[in-house]
Amino acid sequence: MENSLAKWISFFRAGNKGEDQKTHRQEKHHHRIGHKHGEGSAIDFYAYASKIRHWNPTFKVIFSLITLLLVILLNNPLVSLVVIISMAYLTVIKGGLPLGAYISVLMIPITFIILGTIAIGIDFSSLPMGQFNLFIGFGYVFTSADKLQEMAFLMLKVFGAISAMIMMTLSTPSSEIIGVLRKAHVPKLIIELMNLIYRYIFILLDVFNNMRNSADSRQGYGDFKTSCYTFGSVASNMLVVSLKKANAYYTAMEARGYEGDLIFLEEEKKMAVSHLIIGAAFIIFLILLRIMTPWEG
Amino acid sequence: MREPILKFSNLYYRYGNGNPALDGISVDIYQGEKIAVIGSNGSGKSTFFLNANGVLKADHGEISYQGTIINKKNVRELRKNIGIVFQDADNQIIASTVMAEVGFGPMNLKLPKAEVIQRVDEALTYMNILDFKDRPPHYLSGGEKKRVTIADVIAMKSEVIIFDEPTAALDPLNAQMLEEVLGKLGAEGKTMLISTHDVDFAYRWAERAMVFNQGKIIADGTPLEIFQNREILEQANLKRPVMLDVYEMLIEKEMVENTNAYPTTPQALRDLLVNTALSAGKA
Amino acid sequence: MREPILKFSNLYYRYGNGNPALDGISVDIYQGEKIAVIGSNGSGKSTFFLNANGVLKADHGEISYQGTIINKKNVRELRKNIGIVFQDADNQIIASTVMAEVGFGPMNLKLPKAEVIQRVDEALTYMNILDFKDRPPHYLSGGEKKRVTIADVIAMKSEVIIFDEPTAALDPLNAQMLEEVLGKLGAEGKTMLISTHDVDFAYRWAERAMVFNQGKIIADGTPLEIFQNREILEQANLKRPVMLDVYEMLIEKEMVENTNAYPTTPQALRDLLVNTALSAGKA
Amino acid sequence: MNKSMNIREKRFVAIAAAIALVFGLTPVANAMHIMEGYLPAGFCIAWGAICIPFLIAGYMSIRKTLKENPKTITLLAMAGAYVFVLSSLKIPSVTGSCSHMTGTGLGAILFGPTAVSILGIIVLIFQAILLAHGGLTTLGANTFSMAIAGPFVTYGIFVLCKKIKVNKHLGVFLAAAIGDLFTYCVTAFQLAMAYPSESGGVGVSVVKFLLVFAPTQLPLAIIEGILTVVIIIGLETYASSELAELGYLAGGVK
Repeated sequence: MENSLAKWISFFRAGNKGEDQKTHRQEKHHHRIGHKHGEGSAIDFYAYASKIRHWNPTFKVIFSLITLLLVILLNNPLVSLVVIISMAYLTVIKGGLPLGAYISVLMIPITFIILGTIAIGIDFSSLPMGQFNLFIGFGYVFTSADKLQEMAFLMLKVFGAISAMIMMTLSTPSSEIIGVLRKAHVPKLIIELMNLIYRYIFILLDVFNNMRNSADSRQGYGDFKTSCYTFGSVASNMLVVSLKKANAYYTAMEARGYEGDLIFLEEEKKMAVSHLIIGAAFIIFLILLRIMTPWEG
Repeated sequence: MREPILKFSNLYYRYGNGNPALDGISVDIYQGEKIAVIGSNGSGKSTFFLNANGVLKADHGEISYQGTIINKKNVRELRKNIGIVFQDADNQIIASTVMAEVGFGPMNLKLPKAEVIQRVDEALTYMNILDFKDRPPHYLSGGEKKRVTIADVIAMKSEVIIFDEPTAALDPLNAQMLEEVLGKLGAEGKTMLISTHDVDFAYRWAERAMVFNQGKIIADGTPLEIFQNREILEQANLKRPVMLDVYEMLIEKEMVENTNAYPTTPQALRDLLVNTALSAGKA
Repeated sequence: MREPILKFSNLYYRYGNGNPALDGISVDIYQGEKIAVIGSNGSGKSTFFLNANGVLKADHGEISYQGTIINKKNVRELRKNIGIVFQDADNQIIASTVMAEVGFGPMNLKLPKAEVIQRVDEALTYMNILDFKDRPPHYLSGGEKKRVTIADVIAMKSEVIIFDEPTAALDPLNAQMLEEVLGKLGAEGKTMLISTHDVDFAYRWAERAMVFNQGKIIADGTPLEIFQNREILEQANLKRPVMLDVYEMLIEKEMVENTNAYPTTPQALRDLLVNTALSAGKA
Repeated sequence: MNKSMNIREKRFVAIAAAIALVFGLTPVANAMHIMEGYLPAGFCIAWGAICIPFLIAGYMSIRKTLKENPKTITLLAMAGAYVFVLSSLKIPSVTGSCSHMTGTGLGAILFGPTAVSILGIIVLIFQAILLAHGGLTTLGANTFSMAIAGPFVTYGIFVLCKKIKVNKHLGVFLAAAIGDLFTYCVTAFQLAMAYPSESGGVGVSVVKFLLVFAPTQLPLAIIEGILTVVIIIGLETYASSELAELGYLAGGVK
C-alpha cells in the first residue's frame, strides 16, 4: 500500500515526460491501469483523471454526502443496492474509471468488513441456541437465518455507503474538496492546515520513496530485524527532513508576501442545472423506495 | 547620475550560531542589469538574496529600493518588487494546483480577484504552461515545476528577479527553456541576479559578476575582468570559462588577432574566425 | 572473448499508468568501463539504475551479473555488488550518525562487526571525512553529505558504482573533489556509470556513452561518436561539448592539423597547439 | 550554541511528537478504521459529539501557538503530513500481511495529546479521501479512538513510566504498544455498542470484536512499540538541534 501512492506520482510524471516533448496531454492518462499497483492510494491519481472532474465540486460533495446519509438513515437493502449501482455508473461509465480499478478501490476495506461482519453475525452461548451452532469446547458459537440476513444487508449498506463516498473522492481532487469545506465555513485555520498538509503529503512521499530505495539498494530490507531498524531510521530521518522543509517553505511563502493569511486562488466551476435536477430526483427516488419497501436492514 | 534600483550599504547578518553570513556587503544594483552571483556554497549568496527580498532583516546596514530606505513599514515593497525563484522548486511550491500556486503572490498583494486571475493567466502563458492550470504540482516533472516557480515571480510583476541556482539538475531541454526565458525577461528590461556555479553560463550570460567569499563580496565587475583575475579565481575556487581559455590560447599562439572580442560561445568564436582569422603563419 | 560484468537482456519495466519506463533495454557492461549515461529527465535512466541494483524488478527481461542470471534468490548479489550514489544526498542518508550511515550497508551484509568498523574507517578515510564520524549527517554541508553518500558505496566494496547526476548543485570545490574521487576509483578498476546532463563532463570523463530516450537506448558508443552524431543529439536534445565544437572549428579553418586528437580540456588543447600547430598559412 | 540547541531540540521533539500524534491517530488504518456505513446514524453523531471538547481544546492550543509563532503553520502542517505518510506505510511484518503503524504512540510522546486531536482528525479525513480508510460518517468514532483515546493513554503511560523511573526506551515501548492496544479496544467497544450480542448484550459483543481483531492487532501493537522505540532512538541522536524546531509546537501543547 505504502509505496503505491509514491509510485503513482512517478507513474504520472513519467507519463508527463513524453507529453512534454510531444504536447499531447491528458488522453495519455487514461491508459488502462495495470493491476500491479491498483490500490487505494491511487485515488488521488484517479480523481485528476476522472472525466467528471469538471463537475461543480460543491455539487459532487453535497450529492455524495446526502446519498451517503440516506444509505445509513434509510437502512434499506434496496436503497443500498440502487446506490451501489448508480454510483458505479457515475464513477465507471461517466467518470471513465476502469472497472478493475474501481473494484480494487472498493475492496480496500474488505478485511475490516469481513472480520467486522463475522463478529456481528455470530454469537456465543453456553447452551446450543439459534438455527446453526457449533460446539467449541467451552460453549457454542451460533447464528441464525435472521442473523445471516442482517449480515448480508449490512454488507450491502456498507458497500452502498462506501461507493457514495468514493464517487466523490474518485472524481474530485482534494484541493477542491477543501475548497468546498472552506465555503462551508470550516474554521480558516483548519482549511489552511488541510491545504498545506495535502501538498506536503506528496512531498514526503517522494522523500520516503527515495530513502526507501536508498536503503533497499544497500540490502536494508533483508530480514525482519533489519527491516524494523531501517523503517525506524527512515521514519526519523524523514522527520528531520520534513522539519527542514517546513522552514524552507515558510521562507518561500514570506518571500512572496505571505503575512499570516493563507488564501488560495480557486476557480469557480459552474453548477449545471441538469445536475441539480437529476440529483434531486435521485434523492427523492431513494426516499420513495424506502417508503414503498417494508424491509429494515 | 543614474540612481540604483537597489542599494545595499554595509549589510551585516549572522545566524544564531555566531558565524557571520554577511560581513559588510555594500553594492549598488541598477535597473536592467544582468548579474551573475558566484561563490561556493555557504559564502553568503542565499543570505544576501533573502535580505534583498526582505525575508531576513540585516543586523546592521541598510537597503534602499529606488531611493527609499527600507524599514519595517515598507518592507512589503521589497517583497513585492524583488522576486526569488528558489533553487528547489519542491521547497517553493505550496499550493495544490498550479493556478493557486501562481496566484499565491498576487493574492498576498491583496489585488482584486479579477486581476489575480488575469495575472495568473498571463504568467502561465508567458511560461507556456497554461494547460497545467488545474494540475497538482505533484504530477509535474522537474522542469515543469521550475517553470511554475518562475511563473510565480512573473505573476508578482517584480522589477528585480533573483534566481538561486536555476540551472542545477535541469536537463538540456529545460536548461534551454530557462535561457530563453532569461533572454525574454532581459529584453523587457528586468533586473536579474542569478547565482550559479556554472562559470561558462556566467561568462556567456552576465553583464556583471559578483564573487562572494565568506560573507564578503571580493570582486565585482564584468565577467571578463573577474575571470581574468587569477587571484580572485583562486580565492573563490573558481574555474575559468572554457571559451575564455580557448580564446586566450589562440591569441597566445597568434592564431587569431587580439581584438578583445572575447567570444563567449562556440558560435561567436566561429564568426570571429570567419572574419578575422590570421593568415600569417609563424615559425 | 571477455565476459561482461553486467548484462541486461531485453529489459521492460512499466509503472502503473501504462507508460513504459524501460522499453526493451539490452546492453553489456564490462569490468572497468567508465560510462556516461545521458538523456533527459524521465527518459528511463533512474529506472534503469534501480533495476541494475535489484531495487526494481523488471516486468520482462533478465540481468546477469558476472555470468549468473539474477533471480529472486540471488538478487542480494546485485545489491551487494552494484552500488548507487543517489542524486539527492538528503534523501539517501538514513542513519543518524555518519558512522551508522556508512556502516548501514556492511551491517546488512551481515559482516562481522570488526570488519564493518574497519570498512567504515577505510571508506571515511578514502573520502577524507574521518573527522565527521560521530556527527549527524544532516548538519553537514551539501558537499560533505555527498562525500558521505559516496563513502556509503565504497564501504559496500561494490564492483560497479552508479552515480545519479552527481555534479548537480555541487560548487566548484566539491565538483573538483568529485572528479578526483572518480579518478581514484577508475584507477582501481571500478566499473562506473554516471548519469549527467553536463555534456562537457561526459566528453571529458567517459570512455563510453549511452543515450537514453523514452525508455530506449538510442545510442551507445564512445562519447566522440555520439557527440558527432547530429541526429542523436537532436533526438535527445543534447548540446555538443564546447571542446568538440572548438576543435572541429580549428580543423575546419585549418588552424590545426587533423590528427584526430580530439582534446577534451583546454589544457589538452594547449598541449596540442604547442606540438602540432600548423605553420602553414592559408589564402 | 548549546542553549540554542536545547531550544531547537525541544522544538524538534515537540514537532516530532505532534507529527507522531497525528500519524498515531491515523495508523490503525487498515484493520481498525471503522468503515463508512458501519455505524447507525445515532452513533455517528454521538461519537462526534464526544470528540468536540477535545477538538476545541486542540484548536485553541494550536491557535495560541500560531499567534505566538506564525512560523509554526508550516511545522504543524509538516507534522500532519508526516503522520499521514507514516501511517500509510507498510510496516515490516513477520507474516507479510499489509499492516500499518498507528503512530499514536510516537505522536503523543513527542507532542502531547491535545493538539494532536486536530492534526489527527485532518489526517483521518485525508485517509478517507486519499486511501479509502475509514469514512466520513464514522469520522467521529475513529477520531475518538485514534486521535483522542489512544494518544491520551500513550501519553499517560509515558509520563507515568518517567515518574517511576522505568528505563526510558521500555517506557516508550509500553506507552506506544499499550496505546495501540487501547485504540483497538475502544474500536471494539464502539462496534459492540452499535451491534450488541443477542445473548449477552454489549459485554459479549465486545469480547467477540476483540477476539476477531486480536490476531491482526496484537502483533501490530508489539511492532508498533518496537518501531516507536527505534524512531525515538534515531531522533535522540539528532535531537541536539533539528528537534529544537519542535519547541514551537510544544509551546502550544503545554
